[in-house]
Amino acid sequence: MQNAPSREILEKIFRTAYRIRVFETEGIKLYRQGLIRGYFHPYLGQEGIATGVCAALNEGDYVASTHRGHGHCIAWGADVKRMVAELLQKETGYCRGYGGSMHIADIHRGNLGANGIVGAGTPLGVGAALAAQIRGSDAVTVTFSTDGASNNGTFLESLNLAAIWNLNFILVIENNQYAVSTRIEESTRDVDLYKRGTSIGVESHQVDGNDPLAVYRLTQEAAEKCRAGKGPILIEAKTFRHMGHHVNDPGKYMPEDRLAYYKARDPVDRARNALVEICGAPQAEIDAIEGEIAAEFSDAVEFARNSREITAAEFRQFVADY
Amino acid sequence: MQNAPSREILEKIFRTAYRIRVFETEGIKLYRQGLIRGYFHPYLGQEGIATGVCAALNEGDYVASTHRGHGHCIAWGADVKRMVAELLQKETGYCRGYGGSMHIADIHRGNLGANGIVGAGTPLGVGAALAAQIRGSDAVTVTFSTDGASNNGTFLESLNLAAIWNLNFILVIENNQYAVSTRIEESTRDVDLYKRGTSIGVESHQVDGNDPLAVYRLTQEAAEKCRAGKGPILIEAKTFRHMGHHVNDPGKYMPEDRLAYYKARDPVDRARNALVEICGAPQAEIDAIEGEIAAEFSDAVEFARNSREITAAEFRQFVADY
Amino acid sequence: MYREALREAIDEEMERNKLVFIIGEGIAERGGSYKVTEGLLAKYGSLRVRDTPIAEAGMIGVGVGAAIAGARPIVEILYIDFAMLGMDMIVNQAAKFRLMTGGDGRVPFVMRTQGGAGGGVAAQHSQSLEALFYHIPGLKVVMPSVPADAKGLLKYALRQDDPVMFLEHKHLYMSKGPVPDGEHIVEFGKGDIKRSGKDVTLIAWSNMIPRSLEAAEALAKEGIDVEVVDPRTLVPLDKELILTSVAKTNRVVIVQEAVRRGGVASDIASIIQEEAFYDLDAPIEIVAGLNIPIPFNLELEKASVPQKDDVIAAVKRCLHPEQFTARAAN
Amino acid sequence: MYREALREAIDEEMERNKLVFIIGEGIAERGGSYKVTEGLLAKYGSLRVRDTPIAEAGMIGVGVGAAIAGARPIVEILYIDFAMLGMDMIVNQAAKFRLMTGGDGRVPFVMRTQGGAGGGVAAQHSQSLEALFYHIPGLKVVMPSVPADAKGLLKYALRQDDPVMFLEHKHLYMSKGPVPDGEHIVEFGKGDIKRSGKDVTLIAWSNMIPRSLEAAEALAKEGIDVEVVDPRTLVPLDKELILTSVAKTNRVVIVQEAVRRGGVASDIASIIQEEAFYDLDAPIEIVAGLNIPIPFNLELEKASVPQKDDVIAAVKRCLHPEQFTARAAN
Ligand SMILES: Cc1ncc(C[n+]2csc(CCOP(=O)(O)OP(=O)(O)O)c2C)c(N)n1
Ligand SMILES: Cc1ncc(C[n+]2csc(CCOP(=O)(O)OP(=O)(O)O)c2C)c(N)n1
Ligand SMILES: [Mg+2]
Ligand SMILES: [Mg+2]
Repeated sequence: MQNAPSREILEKIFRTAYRIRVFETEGIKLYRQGLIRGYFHPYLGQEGIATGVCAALNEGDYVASTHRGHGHCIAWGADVKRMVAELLQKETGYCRGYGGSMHIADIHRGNLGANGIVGAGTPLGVGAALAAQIRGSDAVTVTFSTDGASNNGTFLESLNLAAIWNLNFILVIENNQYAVSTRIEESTRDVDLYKRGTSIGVESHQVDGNDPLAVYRLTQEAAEKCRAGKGPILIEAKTFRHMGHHVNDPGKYMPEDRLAYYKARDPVDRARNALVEICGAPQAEIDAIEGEIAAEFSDAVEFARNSREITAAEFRQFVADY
Repeated sequence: MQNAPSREILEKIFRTAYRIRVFETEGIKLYRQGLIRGYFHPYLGQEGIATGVCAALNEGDYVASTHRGHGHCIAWGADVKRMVAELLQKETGYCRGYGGSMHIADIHRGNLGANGIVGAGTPLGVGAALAAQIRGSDAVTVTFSTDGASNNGTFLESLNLAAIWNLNFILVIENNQYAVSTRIEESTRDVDLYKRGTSIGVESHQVDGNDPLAVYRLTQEAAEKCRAGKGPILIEAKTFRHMGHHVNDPGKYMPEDRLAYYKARDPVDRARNALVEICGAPQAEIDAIEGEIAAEFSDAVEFARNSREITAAEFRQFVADY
Repeated sequence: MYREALREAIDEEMERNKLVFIIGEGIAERGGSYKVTEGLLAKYGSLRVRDTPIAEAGMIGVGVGAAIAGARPIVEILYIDFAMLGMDMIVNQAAKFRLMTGGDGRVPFVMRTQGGAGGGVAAQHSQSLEALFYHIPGLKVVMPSVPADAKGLLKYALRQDDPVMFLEHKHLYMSKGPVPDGEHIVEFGKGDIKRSGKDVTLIAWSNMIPRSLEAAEALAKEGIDVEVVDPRTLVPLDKELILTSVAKTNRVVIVQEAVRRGGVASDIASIIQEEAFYDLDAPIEIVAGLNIPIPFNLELEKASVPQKDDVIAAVKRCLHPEQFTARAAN
Repeated sequence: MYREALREAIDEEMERNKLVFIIGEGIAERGGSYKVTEGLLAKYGSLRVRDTPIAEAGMIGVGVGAAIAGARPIVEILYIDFAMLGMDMIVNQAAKFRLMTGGDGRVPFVMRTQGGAGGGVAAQHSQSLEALFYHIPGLKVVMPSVPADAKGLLKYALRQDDPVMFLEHKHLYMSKGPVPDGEHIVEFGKGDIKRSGKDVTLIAWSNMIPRSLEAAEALAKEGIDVEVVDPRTLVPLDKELILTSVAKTNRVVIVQEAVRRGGVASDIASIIQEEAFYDLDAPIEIVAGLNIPIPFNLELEKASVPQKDDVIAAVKRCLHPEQFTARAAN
């Protein structure tokens, strides 16, 4: 394998991927228990992308995300406690319970947030890149986007703005080949979405989204190019969901053989294997990491459960300002 | 020259191009006299495109146009009388004076109209193509669009819909290389706009928009392909305005050498030359045609001047329905 | 059920007129997120029932174009919030085409969508935005509250020639009520008295109708007789029905789920005070959503939109304004 | 001049804060269609003054994103009509971000645009759409009527942290009036009495202010003393100023250029009748645009929006309602 990342990076990648896996798997249970309301779009199966991308970014960079945003949020280093608290609509949550799953943001740390509007993260991300340019900063902004969003006008308009202004912007299209139940083949004649970037003069790549290391390397290169003034860059990462669109979607329309194909290329397994194979991490160490992350999630649930909700008085004060 | 069009077609092309030339040249005079209000975006210099395209279409087909719509309207066979009357806000105008230059339409004959919103003609045209498909008709719809509109979300969204639904739709991008005073190079990294069609699986071509015969041939082929179920098709026609963006724009930002270059390739001259050179039309015949068209315009002005405006009572009735 | 009534209307009109077709996200094989279009693909095929990519501006625009060219499209937008992506096509194209063509061009376009808060879907999936369409001349705005109206109004929508914003409510799809079989048409501009009463005129629409009826029943037990008027279509608005009721009761409460500021309730109030000023014995009470985006937290969400008790309190205030306003007592 | 006042505000704020920047179509070298940004490119360079392609959704969205990330963008949209293309970014992103983040996220975003009818630019270039923004919680809506307010409000807009719809009027750019040099700030939510009077409270904004003042002068000659109240910002609205004036005059005329149905005038009327019902001696008169898109024909265009005589007539009606309403006479 060409220039493997450092052990530190590999461990970070595995930890992040696994943390997302646990968050989603356990989060779904909380949802099924009725503790979480509204929409919950699991990131299961796509962990490799957020994980690889964020590992390649620096502090001071920005990310913008989608309705399927837990993974990006975690990979960007969010506090799982505050995430769970948000899902449980508690005052300690990232949005104090005002936002929920589709709106978790951490603006103080450069996470512009999940978004309930498909495609909206792209202009917002380009805007953050523009703000960086105005400030004279070399910060890079990544927008995580989707195959569905690539058919939306915001894709063309905002990527084109990033291009003519040479912004430090990376558009990561997570092509999981479905928009709810609609297959990508029904939504476009050319499923290779990166070509749309090329057509407007944007350097564009395709990568196996289930390979966190490949994603990491490509993003690292892209970020370097951006900081050297050669942005924006588009990365199409092919992937597949492990389940339906949201928790309540059985996803029966997903062919079993394709699901099996992608599950055999599970990004969390790959991250774990990399740590084992490249760095020779012993099983005990893997177990320890996994145990630690599982405990972290339990603690987060405990924390969230013990947190309070916004009071009527606090709410009235909030409203008064509108 | 490969398979020259018939004499009939060549004459039609010249007549149309010349009719547009007269309409715009004389129309500008009326505008300067204060007879026409609002916006007037001349089509001067771009006549080859509307002319070539419309000559290749059939009755029952549809066209949708832009803010620079007089040329399309005339090429589609509009009654110049009713066009002038519209510009003079008279009741005999195509829109009874309610629309004006930017909104002339002739829905009964398949002209969906000019449009004041850059980019809006594309979804509307795709919609007409969809309606034809629903009806089981093989009618083709052409949307005349612009370089400016190609950076707008409607471009991607609606051309993509036309593509996945295999609609009989032709998108003609009149790339005159400016959006008001903004050069195309400032608006995109890749000035070859046809590539955007290719990137979403749409057969896409580039053509010299100042060559009405080339435009005619390409459109004819495109329309045939559409009727054979191979649509949509994108045609990028490169061209250049002969003056500023609208009548009151001196257009000083347009470099003189480029203007000279394009004026030396004047589409009306080319249409005239084709008639002379290919069909051997004598000068007297050319003069007769030109005289006839000039007279037609004078008659139209006369007609419009003698027409009345909508009355207050008619207006009240119109309003009552809203 | 409301959603079945809608399906019946679409089904019958597609049967009746081959130019009626429907597009939207996941409406074909999946039958739509609210199951309104279930079975239509099997019956009418993929030419007339088709899924779209996530391209609201495009699908609305294409629908408008198809309508201009003489077809009768129904475009389903999953959430009214997403209609914001297609506002240009609604406001600048669909609504204006008729006037801009001097009356020649017509746009028999129906956009079906749903709004309203509930269930913690948060700020971008909970809005009640009818006021935006209400303000744009050229659009019809339809907001059925019961299954029979849903059917009758949708059938009518599919037979007339102006663009229609057909606004459903996410909480009504499973609501029950009688639905006449077959040819049941409800014309636009004809309101309906959902409960007659003599003390107060309560005007509401969409999901605020069942809520207001509950409030009215509770009030009836206290001897307060509320007349619940459902305009059913906001544009055109059945002013006559409203003014007749006001002339009888002399007191008005308007209940809307949308935020208070700049809502349709304000406009109806302005009309009543303009045309029936001397009929009013008390200020018109408006019960409406708070002037904020809808929060995720369920308690806050509930606090953000009118509840039964808010309606009850408003009715009482307007029956006894002197208890609430010093000036009224003088 | 109004446009110079706007330029001064932008210039001073760009000078003051390096994070202020401006984007729009033809605003750099060309200085904008209304010459508001002339000279700014030369002074501040192409990093902070830049042209955009024709991509309203994109430029608004990018502006919102930049604001979220801490910059202070001004996005100029040529015509308010075109803002419809960016409604999602305005309604679902800019307006909601603060609430959705529980208060942490702020959006110091200013969208400058212009509306209004006149000159035959027809239905898609003549709208007055403030009501659409007015109805969306989280947006501030600013509509300066005179140069001094234009400057002071724009400077204030560029120093606060919520998204601002800064709505100019195409007919005001060349209008004259004194403009204080340098640090002149007009806070949001503070209305201004443009003419004081005792007989009738006339509320208007933007281009309806000069027109209403003309009407007021004409009425003064007939001995009718009109108080002209300019809220200057519609959100936040200076209710206190309005209610104080109403308490004095007991009669209200509201003049808006926007169409009557669902306009801001209706909302202000609903507030007045709710909070000052017992102060009113006559129905509130609303003078507004007709409920139609603006026609191209100049005569029809004129007939579609309020003219001086319409304002005069309304003031008289509200002074003598008994002459117009049978009921008022009883
Ligand atoms: C503008 C918009 N249209 C529709 C929706 C409803 N919706 C939510 S997720 C989704 C599918 C998204 O598919 P894709 O963009 O590929 O992302 P994925 O769910 O596959 O991650 C849809 C249609 C939305 N949220 N926003
Ligand atoms: C959506 C929208 N934005 C802006 C404008 C204002 N405008 C009118 S024409 C024009 C330039 C158009 O350039 P292009 O699209 O290339 O067409 P051309 O004028 O070159 O024919 C602009 C910016 C508009 N009419 N619509
Ligand atoms: Mg997807
Ligand atoms: Mg151009």
